[in-house]
Amino acid sequence: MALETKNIAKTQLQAEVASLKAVGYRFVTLSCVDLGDSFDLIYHFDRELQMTHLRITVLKGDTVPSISNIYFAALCIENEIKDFFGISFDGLILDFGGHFYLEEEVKRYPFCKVSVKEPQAAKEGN
Amino acid sequence: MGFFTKLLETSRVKSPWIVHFDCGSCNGCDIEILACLTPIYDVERFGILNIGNPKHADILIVSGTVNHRNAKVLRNVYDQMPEPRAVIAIGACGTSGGIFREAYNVVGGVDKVIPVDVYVPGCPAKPEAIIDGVVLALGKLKEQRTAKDTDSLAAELHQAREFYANRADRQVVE
Amino acid sequence: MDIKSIIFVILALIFAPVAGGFLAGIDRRLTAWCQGRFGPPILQPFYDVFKLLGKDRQVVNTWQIFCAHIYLISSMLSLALFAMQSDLLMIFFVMTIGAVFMVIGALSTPSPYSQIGAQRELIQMLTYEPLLVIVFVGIYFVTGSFKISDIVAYDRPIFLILPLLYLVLTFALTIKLRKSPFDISACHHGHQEIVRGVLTEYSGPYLAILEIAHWYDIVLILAICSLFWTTSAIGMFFLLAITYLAEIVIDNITPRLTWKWMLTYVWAVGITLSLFNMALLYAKSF
Amino acid sequence: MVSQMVWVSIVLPFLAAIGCLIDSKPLRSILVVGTGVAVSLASLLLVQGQAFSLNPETIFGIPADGLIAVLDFALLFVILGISYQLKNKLIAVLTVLQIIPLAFLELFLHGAENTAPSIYGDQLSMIMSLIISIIGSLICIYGLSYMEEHEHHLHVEKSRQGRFFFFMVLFLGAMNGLVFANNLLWLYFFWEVTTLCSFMLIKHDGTDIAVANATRALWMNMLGGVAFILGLVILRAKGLPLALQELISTPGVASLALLPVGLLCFAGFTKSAQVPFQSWLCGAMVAPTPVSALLHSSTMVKAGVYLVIRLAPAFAGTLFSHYVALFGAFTFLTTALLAISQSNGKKILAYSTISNLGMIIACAGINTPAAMAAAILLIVFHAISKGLMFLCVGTIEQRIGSRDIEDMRGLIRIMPRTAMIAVIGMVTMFLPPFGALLSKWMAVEASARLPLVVLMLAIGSAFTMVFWGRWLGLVMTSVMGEAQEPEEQSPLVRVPLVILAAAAIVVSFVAPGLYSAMVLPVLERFYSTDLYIAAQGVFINNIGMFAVFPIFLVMVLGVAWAARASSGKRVHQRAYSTPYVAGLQDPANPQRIGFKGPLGQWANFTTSNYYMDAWIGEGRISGWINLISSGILIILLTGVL
Amino acid sequence: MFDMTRTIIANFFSKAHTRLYPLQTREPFPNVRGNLFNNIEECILCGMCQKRCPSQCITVDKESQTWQVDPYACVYCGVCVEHCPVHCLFMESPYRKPAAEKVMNRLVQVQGPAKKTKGAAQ
Amino acid sequence: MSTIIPFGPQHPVLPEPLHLKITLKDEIVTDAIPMLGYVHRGLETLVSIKDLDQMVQVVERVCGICSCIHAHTYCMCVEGILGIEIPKRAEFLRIIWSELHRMHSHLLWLGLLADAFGMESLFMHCWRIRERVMDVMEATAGNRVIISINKVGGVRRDLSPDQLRWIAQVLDELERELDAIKPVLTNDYTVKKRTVGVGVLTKEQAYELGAVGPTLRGSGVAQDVRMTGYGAYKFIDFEPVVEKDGDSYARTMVRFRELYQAIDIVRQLIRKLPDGELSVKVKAAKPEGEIVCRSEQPRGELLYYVKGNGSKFLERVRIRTPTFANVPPLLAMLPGIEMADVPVVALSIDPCISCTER
Ligand code: NFV
Ligand code: SF4
Ligand code: SF4
Ligand code: SF4
Repeated sequence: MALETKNIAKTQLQAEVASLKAVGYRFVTLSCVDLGDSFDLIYHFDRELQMTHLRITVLKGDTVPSISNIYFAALCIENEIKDFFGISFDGLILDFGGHFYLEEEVKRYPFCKVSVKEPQAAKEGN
Repeated sequence: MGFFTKLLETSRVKSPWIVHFDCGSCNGCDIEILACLTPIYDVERFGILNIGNPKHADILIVSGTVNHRNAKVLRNVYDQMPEPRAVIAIGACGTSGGIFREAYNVVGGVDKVIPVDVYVPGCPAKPEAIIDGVVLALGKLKEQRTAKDTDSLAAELHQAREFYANRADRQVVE
Repeated sequence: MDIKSIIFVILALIFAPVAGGFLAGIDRRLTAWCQGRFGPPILQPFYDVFKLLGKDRQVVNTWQIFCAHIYLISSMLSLALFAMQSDLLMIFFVMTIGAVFMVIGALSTPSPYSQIGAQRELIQMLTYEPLLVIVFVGIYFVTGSFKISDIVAYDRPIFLILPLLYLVLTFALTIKLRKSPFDISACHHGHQEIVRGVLTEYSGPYLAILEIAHWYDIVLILAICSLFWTTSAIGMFFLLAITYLAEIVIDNITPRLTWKWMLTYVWAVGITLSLFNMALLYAKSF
Repeated sequence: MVSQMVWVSIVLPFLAAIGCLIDSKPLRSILVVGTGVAVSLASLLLVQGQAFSLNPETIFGIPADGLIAVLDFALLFVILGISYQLKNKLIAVLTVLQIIPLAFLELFLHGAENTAPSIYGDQLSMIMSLIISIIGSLICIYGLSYMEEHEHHLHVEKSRQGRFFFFMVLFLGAMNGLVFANNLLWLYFFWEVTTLCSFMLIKHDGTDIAVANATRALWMNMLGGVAFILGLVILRAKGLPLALQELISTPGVASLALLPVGLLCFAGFTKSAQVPFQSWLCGAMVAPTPVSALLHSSTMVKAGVYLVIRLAPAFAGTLFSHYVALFGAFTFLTTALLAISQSNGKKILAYSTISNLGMIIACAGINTPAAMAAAILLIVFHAISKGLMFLCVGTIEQRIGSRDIEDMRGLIRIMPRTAMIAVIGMVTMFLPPFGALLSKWMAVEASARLPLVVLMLAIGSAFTMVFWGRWLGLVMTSVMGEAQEPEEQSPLVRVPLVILAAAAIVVSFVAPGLYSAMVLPVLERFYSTDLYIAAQGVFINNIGMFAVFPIFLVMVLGVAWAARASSGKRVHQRAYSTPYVAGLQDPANPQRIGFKGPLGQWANFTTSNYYMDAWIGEGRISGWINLISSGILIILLTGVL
Repeated sequence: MFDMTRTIIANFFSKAHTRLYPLQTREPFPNVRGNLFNNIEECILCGMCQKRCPSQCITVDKESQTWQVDPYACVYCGVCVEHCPVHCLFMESPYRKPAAEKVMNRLVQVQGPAKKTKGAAQ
Repeated sequence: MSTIIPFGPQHPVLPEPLHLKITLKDEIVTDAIPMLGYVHRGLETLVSIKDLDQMVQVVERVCGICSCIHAHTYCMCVEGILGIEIPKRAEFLRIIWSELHRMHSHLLWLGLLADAFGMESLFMHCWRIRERVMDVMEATAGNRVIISINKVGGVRRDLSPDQLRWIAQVLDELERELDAIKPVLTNDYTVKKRTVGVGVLTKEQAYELGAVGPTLRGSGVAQDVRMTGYGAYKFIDFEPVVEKDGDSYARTMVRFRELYQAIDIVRQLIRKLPDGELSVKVKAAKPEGEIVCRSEQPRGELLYYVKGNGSKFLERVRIRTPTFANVPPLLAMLPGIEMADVPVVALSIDPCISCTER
């Protein structure tokens, strides 16, 4: 059974999300799947128990625009994904720098099957 | 054994104050520990109070798996308890890491970080089992030194710490 | 000071903590019954204190120890002064030494919990102190003296003349006993947003000292309550027993409230009640 | 003998003050210390004797009354000049309002010939003189080193200390004159001298805020001066003697002269900065600390309450008296409340001063022997402890660069000696068995028949406890085993501090003796019943008792026991534990106080007291306080008309 | 303000609800998932339980004929019991007692099923 | 001049390790920054070593309080991908246990709330009556807390008619006991003093910040995932419980009324319980595809995203728990309240950290 998602490009994200918000959707959450050399990011929205899903696919190492400026609620989940997958979000309101859940002892992105870069280098920017 | 020593021992056995630290438990064990305090099990019968402050407590009850972040807290909480003290690890998670042993952020059971006196198995441990565990720990409490022999304690702590420090480089499951 | 009053003082100093401990034990048992539990043994408070005395010392700084001792001394002193039947107001002021040092002890540690606890303790003191003074003034109005010897010699139960002031006194009693809804700065079981407030940083023997001092305090306040019925032992007993039971019930049926509420409510109610009682008194005397 | 001593205590400072103007440090030091020692000795010698009166006809060959009158005018014209300089019309008007009645009084009103002695000294005057001479001198001596530091701090090129000590020392003389003066015109002169000194010293640093606050102090005090002189005019017009003792012992004076007495009391209120005039005293805290200590806590403001206490027998039993009690109690209550909202140490001290003065005035209004005893004792104990506290705050400020009590957290670590002395100062301010509390106890028992007053006193004293208690506690905030920095103190600082601290304790201890020897004789002149008897260290009267010696004894033993239990020997370093921080302390460095918070950042503890600005901030309630107190004042004054 | 009074007064005058464990123990409910046992004589060492156990706490070793469970990692889910082909695994109502030492529950099969032999607990 | 106070991770009021760095001024919270991760185990990564049947046991242990519904939702996802229809009786039984979970969760929470504002007797009362529910669970499912009755394809245990009767009887008792404390919550001056007007979340805020469950319904939004009629809910009549005020009191009342609602739902389920199989056989399942399933937990809407890759190990299981969604509203509520109210407000969203962090 397939999930019906609307595939969009990374650049369209902000506009698309804003337009969803305008028609009364609320942000539910964001799921991320490691596809090997890229990530699938699926944004889930809900309006009166009807769901809509947006999907963007980004290459590893790419950054993604944050939607925490549109939905404050996206703040936690974006930080979480940053922890787990090492995806950087542009314009995150409150950035926990990859230590939302994880301590320094965890030296790689646990949810990636293959780490994005060398662990040391990957954590550098944070 | 003088009268006062005896009095002291009786008092220790009769008034174990506990502090409960939830160390990454799934709440299953937590609520069972709390259930012990409630009318049906009422551990206050044994003088047990959930005092919530390690500085006042005699027994540290730990539920849940240790992860990298709460390990430090667990350590700190334990450090702040004055002697004599005892540690009880509750549940599969507390004793060994339970079903989450292999998860990447899990260090393992409580004994990876601090010395554990009593292991209470179960998932979650039944309130009766927890009461049994506390009773078992009372024996420990009675015989434990009070401050005098800090050297062995220090060695013990050191060991545990070292062990924990080595865990830092633990491999993450692919 | 004759030999009789010296013996009386010594007896008071020895038996007050015993009585205080028993009261605390009974309190815990009855509370457990109110909650449908079995409850701890009556001697539990003594076990607790002995155990604490045998624990390792652990302090943040040495001032804490100093303050705990001063608290104990002043509680004992105020009880001794009471046993010597001296001035009520003076006893009250001596009691404040202890209370203030308790606060200082808590403030002397840099921990935010005990600091906040200390601030709240100050507010609690701020709440009950004027009330106690008013109660004493009320007693003075009736008996014409602040001296306990004169008050005891008064030939009618003061309770019948000043029932509302007695109510005001029980507010102070509740605060002093650290009972809901006024267990704001530190509560007995320590499930509080500020852990155990002023007691957070005390442990082991020093906590035991505070506990013993607290027992002295309880006994003293109950002794002050007993002044309201000095004509017969039975009357006094029932007054105290009912008061204590009422405290336990109140403790169990109310949540802890915030200090702002405490300050405004207790002052408003306390002052109104006392003024009302005073007005009644005036009305009667004319 | 007596007359020499009186001259030493009044005139010597005036002369020494002029010497201070010479810009030479050693000379100034000698002068200040010498004057201090001399006036202290003089006042001590005076205490040996009985009440006395003197009537000097001439001073240095000039007719005394005439000299005073001339000086009076001179002084007023100086102030007029100042008002011109400040371009302040209000002060000018107030000055003119004094010049005219004074001239009228001197030139046209010749009531009963003044036969009363101009100088009179009883035990009350002696107590005052003791306070002024000893505490005042100690503060001046402390000032010597303080001002060095102070000017160094401000980078003053040309030392202005000459001027500073001129007014400080001058002030000692003026105050001594004030308390020994019996002739009200003399008293008026000294009164105005203190006003001028105060103004000059507040604006000493010359900053804008200093000038503004000095101006405020000046006009408020001048307002009192106007009331004073008007009172004198009315007295003279009614044919009453212009002499203090004669006035209060005139039979039926309460009905005859309530208005002038009321006006004089009003002058006292302004000088003692009672609400609504509290703002000048708070503003005066911009002055260098010795000034605050000398003028605005221990001595000058006491002139106001001294006058009210002196006049108390004149209005005993009147409604006016009740209102004075109410007014004083109100000041006590509200300023104690305001003190809670402050974190500036000097401001707290200022408000606490006003509060205590309010208590004294309330006692004068209660007007029973117990209350009067409380008032006089409180003057003594307050002067000692408050002087001490000011000096401590000054010392602390020079070291840590702040007078905010929040910055004094853990002071015990940085300056253990001063902190300990400050602790003594605070403890003696509000805890039994020390004198200040003893007087408070007397006051409460004395006021027990006045419900409203006793209520205000009860609540006010609880407020007092709050702001002292927390200050006391946070000075001690520390953790065990932290490195203590050694503390250096110059002897010029240490000696006054230690003497005052010792005095605070010792004088409290001998309070029963002090009472019997010095206070009882004063009271016995006017009251015959309900007096406290102080026998075997226990104050006792028909409604209450206070066991000073027993409590002292037990507390001393207790403190010794507690100190032993908490001494470093008995508490091993191993017993140290970090404060409980929900398990987030730094185990590697337990001395580091804080916790590891969100984002993995270390957060140091900051804690602060509750100031409740939103509830009782100065800006919020001062208006109401002023309004209500003005109301009481107006009732008070219209009542006497 | 006094709405709780009725409840606590009622509690006060009725018997305490406390089960006085350990003085009195309640009969466990039937079918409660308590301690895990293996009837080792009947075990065919097929390893099904090991494969199915979500906590991976069973080790079956055909070589040394041992069946071992880590009772401190077992989550008492009963999955192994359900999947054992010969139903030699069973759970008994009493829970496992707390202990001061962690002891593995290691059973060695001396002889295969059908032949009655005793397993030795170590 | 402010006080910074660490709230948690070892804190007596919240049994769970949540850390808030709270900045106070005169006891008014001016700022609160959370720190999570004390319970984070990373169990979503366990999919790579536990097959899809074993994962049921793992997701149950996301949280002991709401374990049943976690397993239920997970099973719904896998069954959805595999296209399995499970027997109707199993659907009903799942919901019976789920609603029992809701009851015990709400009672537990109510007790904790009472403890947070210092009313020990109410805490004791709630936990005492909760034991009845626990007994039911132990007797019917074999364990008190983590009952493990779900499996992919159905349920593992049945309820006998005797047991059903007993449950009905327990529900009656429960209702009586709840009636006893009803006035305490609806009427009591002191309780209301602590909750009414504390931590107000307006309707707009709640909607916007993504609040779910009673937190959302307490603010007047009638959103309840059970309305979508998953599982056996399509056969049940119920209305979402809504309160308008958005303060702690409203949230308390939502949960309290949901207790009655849950009792009612279980009664309906027992009445309508059909006969039939307990499970369908799922043979060597190798799911492929993605799915999103939602369900209503005691704390609100739970979302599972499951992706299979054609092996018996799933590719990804992603759990969005209700508390996770309620954290931003909590952060929005904290500034401006009193320190003493922090535990009350924190508890009013019924935080469950182990769910949040998984
Ligand atoms: N948050 C959460 Fe749960 C619930 N209800 C759920 O998914 O409790 Ni631990
Ligand atoms: S042992 Fe089981 S119930 Fe206890 S915390 Fe771990 S998973 Fe939860
Ligand atoms: S499944 Fe049964 S028979 Fe097979 S190894 Fe396990 S216990 Fe033995
Ligand atoms: S009960 Fe569960 S966890 Fe325990 S051994 Fe069996 S399958 Fe494994």
